[in-house]
Amino acid sequence: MTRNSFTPGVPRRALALPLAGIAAGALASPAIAQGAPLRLGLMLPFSGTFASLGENIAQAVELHLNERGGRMGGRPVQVIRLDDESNPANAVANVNRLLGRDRVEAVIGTVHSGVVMALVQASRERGVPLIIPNAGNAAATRELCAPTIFRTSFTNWQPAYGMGLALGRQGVKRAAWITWDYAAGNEAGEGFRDGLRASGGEVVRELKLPFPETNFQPLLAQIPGLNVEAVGSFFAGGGAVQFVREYAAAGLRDRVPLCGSGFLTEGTLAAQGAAAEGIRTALHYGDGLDTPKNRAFRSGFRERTNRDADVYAVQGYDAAQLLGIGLDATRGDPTAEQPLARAMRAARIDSPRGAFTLSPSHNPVQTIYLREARGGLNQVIGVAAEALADPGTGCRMA
Amino acid sequence: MDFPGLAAQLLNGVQHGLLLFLISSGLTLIFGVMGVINLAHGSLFMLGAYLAFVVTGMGAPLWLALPAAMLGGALLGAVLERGLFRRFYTRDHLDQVLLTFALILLFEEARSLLLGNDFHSVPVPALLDFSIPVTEGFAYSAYRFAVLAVCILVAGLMFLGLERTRLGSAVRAAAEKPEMVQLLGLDARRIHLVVFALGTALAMLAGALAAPLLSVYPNMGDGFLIISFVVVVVGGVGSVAGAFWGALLIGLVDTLGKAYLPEVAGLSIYVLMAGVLLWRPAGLFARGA
Amino acid sequence: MIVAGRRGHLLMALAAVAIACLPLVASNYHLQLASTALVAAIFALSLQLLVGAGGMVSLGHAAFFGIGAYAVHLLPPGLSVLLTLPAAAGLAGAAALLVGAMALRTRGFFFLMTTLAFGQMLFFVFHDTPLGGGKDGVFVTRPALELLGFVIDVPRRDRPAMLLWLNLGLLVAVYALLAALMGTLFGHALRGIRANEDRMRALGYDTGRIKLVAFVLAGALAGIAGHAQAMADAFVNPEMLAWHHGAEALLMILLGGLGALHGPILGAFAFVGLGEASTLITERQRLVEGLVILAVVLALPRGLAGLGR
Amino acid sequence: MNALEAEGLTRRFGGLTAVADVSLSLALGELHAVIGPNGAGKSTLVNLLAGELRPSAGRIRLGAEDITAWPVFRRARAGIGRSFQRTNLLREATVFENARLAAQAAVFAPRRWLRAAARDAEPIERAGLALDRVGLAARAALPAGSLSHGEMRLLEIAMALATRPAVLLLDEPLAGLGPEEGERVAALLRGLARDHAVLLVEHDMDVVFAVADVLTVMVDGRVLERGPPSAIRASAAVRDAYLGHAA
Repeated sequence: MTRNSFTPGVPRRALALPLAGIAAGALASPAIAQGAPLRLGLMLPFSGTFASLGENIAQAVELHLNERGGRMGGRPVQVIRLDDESNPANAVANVNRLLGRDRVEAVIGTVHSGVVMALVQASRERGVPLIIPNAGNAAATRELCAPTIFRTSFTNWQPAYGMGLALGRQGVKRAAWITWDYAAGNEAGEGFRDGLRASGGEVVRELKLPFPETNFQPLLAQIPGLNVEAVGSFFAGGGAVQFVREYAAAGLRDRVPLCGSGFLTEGTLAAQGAAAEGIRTALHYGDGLDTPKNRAFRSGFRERTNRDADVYAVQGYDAAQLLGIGLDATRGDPTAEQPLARAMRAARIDSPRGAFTLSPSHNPVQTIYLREARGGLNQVIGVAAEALADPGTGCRMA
Repeated sequence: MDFPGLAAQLLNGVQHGLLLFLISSGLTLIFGVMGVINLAHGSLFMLGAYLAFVVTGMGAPLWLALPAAMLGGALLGAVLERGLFRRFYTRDHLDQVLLTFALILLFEEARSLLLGNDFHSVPVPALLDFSIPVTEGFAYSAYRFAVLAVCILVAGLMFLGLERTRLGSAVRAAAEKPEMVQLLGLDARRIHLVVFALGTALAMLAGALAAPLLSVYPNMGDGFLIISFVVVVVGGVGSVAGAFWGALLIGLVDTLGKAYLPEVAGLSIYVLMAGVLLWRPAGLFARGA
Repeated sequence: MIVAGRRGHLLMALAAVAIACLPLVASNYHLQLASTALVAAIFALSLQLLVGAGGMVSLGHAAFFGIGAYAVHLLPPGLSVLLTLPAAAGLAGAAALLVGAMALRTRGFFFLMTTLAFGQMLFFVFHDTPLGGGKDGVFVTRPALELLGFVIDVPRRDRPAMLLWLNLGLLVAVYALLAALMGTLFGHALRGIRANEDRMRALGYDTGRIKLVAFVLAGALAGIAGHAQAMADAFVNPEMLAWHHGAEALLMILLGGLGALHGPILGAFAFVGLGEASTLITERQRLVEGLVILAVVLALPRGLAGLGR
Repeated sequence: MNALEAEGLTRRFGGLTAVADVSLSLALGELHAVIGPNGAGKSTLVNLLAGELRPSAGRIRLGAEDITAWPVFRRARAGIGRSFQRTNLLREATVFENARLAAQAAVFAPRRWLRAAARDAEPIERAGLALDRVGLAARAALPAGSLSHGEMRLLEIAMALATRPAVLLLDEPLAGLGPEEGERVAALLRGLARDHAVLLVEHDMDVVFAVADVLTVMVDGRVLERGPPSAIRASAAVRDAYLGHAA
């Protein structure tokens, strides 16, 4: 592993400059005196397209903090919010701000998979514990995995794998896959293909358009000629709204059923209206999960925010739970890398989605539910995949 | 390549191209007459789309949003011309670029303050909320046909207006040879005002028309701004006819590229532009080239 | 375009010494901030060669910055900076040669539109094709800091100081290069083209070739700035190529004053400083940026450098 | 040998023929004036010779070389200097800088691009000589934009001179000048013709007849008459077509 080195893998005479005395010790290890507040950074989008996701995650983190009396590992927790606007162009600068200027000791963040890369890098280089409460790009828990990086959400691969698996079990042999041509869409496509193949089907065609374009017509017009029994897809947010409506308007909905990763219908059902009715999706959360933990969480969240909890809130809540477990084990010391990682890796999170553990690459091993859009809800109608782990390909923990 | 599929793709390409024409015709006229490039032209498209979102959100039908976008656009264009652009015709290019860049930022910020940053869909008018089968197994929404019709109507009216009216021929003369305005003793200030208002109105109309097709979302104008530049470069600056044929060409190349050569689709229009620059740097349809 | 006289150069040398001494007093965070400004200054200077000296307002310049940064990703990891830096400049320069050969067939605003479109094309190449590693960007391994066979290895906490000095050195070198260039026959010809291209052609200058050489050089220098950015962040992403990034460099030029070679350096520091200060007041960065531009183009057309006159 | 020779030059703009089948030769030491009413095609002819326009038909030779297809800058480098009908200067630069840029053009080969301009003595000297010759040496340090109209016309000529041309194309150098300044330029023209081949397009008939060795009269793009001033003055056709309504 090459982190903490300015000159990775160059086997020459090394010349260490005696800079230590010159540079002001801005990042000297924090005083962990019992009682000094722990500075917890929440780097999330509080403005921009994903602002509502960021707000729900932050509220859920604070909800759990309140449940714990505002302390983790015996130290009071001071939450520092930083708005990353989901803007990857400013990601590095924002991370520097949070770690350099605000001197946070642990970070929960973020939603956008590009912005999270800067956090992943900072965590790898500086050893700051990072818990990812949404961004699902596989790399963070595959080739870029690190002892200090954890995720409480999903990899893009996971829900799509569940969807593919469920589709094959229904007897679908030929399916098409349609998505934006970017990492998330392609990782989901991989999952869909793997899942479908595992249950005896095949993806015969992948249709892609550049992110974030919404001119779906050139792709939709090809579907009738493909002779497929189902179409799987990965779209999110506004693109998902537009896509589902155009799919119906093109007269395809009744001929070739549409399904996909859960984000196709997550938080978008009201806008999609009748066009979404009956669409099946797979995700690690859904409406109508009747467990005591979920009921308690939802009522607590509602009380705090006057809104209904969603999958993002669940992910944020679990991120706080996971960090709490780790800090309790190190008595509030976020720099104790090894014990912290051991405790979090071994944790069993009692999540509103159902209990889950973490895989060796620090990603949830979780149930993927099969849901159907009915009357504005993503009703859970069964289990698509039980205790599904991301393959974690390429992860070598240092 | 199956033929019915191709028919649907051609329809898509023409519809996409006509929408591009509405945006780029204003851009090319403003550039031709005043010599100013308005980088905020894409943001005006975005404003038109959000206007449609607001109008339909209040329960009014979409067809009310179209004249509202035209009128609002003309008014906004007039205000911008009088208040800002007029002072910048003789300024350095750099100043003009940054002025219009600032407008992009401010329009986006105003949109964010007033309407938030969410992606919103805009309903298709109830009257047109059905689909017409165009090929076996593929239907085309009636609204898309309506957009086609409106674009053709507007393009026709524009050509008529430019060819048949006094003001139109003055604008045409000004776009092809700006010094003609003075030679012919025309009122340059009035022509500038009219052209700017018209260009803005067209961009906002395009936005309102496109809103049900694209949904509305932040920065939606950016992509359209750049593709309009490509249209103008390919078609030839200052020529409305050039913008028309250029837009159709780009619309078709873009759509067919996405359908049949998806790996390189993102680059196809730029390759086309590079070819035009090598072959006819003044644009394919420029006069006297 | 004015190149500062002896007193101006003395002032700038003093400023450079002051920046070099920053690690004695400033926190690592502020060192990183200063580094950001230095890299921005190199980028804006490279654009000044086109805008201020040659009169070519390009909106696609960020593409060359991005290519310089992505060079670090495209090259095999672990190479010496003495290899990667020239390679970054070379790649960016080669891209500029291709774009310039097309775009320089046009002039004025036509040129501006064409550079914007080609810049956006390069943006798409890195955003949407496997070459760039995706829209989310990729991590890169920092090139080895190797001089005269010695590998300079600094502990992580001293890295900001090291990078600050490195970027300062680059900026000084780029500035000196351009200042010297402005005094050559080539520099004179370039300035003549900005003032009156037709006349220059009638005098016997091959203006197309001169502009192309300037375009390639500016592209290569932007590539150096991009390389410096990649070196600092160990991370590259397609937004580095986005035209908004290029427009920000234009803003730095305008802020600093179009007329002087040192203007973009002032402008870059003002831009980064304003950006940092405004985060303390408001989350709405775009509002601040937009209003600053409006204020400058309406009230300060000569930039900050014009304030003193 | 003729320095510059044009054969059957024709230039059409759409349906309009601005220059029709014009042949013409300039010799070193000779001042060749082209006159004719407005719209006769004189400026188009200059632009064809300088390379700003491509001929629709015809050939142009400089010495022994066919330069018909050469771009403007290549002709300028080969020895064709010109002044413009509408003053065309680098207005923000000083008078001296204008002249020096012109002088540098002659030595501007790629291998000398990186030469420090301040150390290149030859162009500096030549710029000074050119300014001397037109009488602007005292104005050298002023911005070109601050000169009087007459001085700008002189600077135009100085710039053309500084490129060390064999052929000078002067497009209405007296336009807009008062009688006194006109006299100064006329004297200059006579001197220039001694060591250059000069083509002069000019409206001021008194000056033209005083300085020209050969006159070509153009009407509607065609050559109507050619000869020494005395012959032109005597030509009935010229009087009818041109001098008649000019007088």
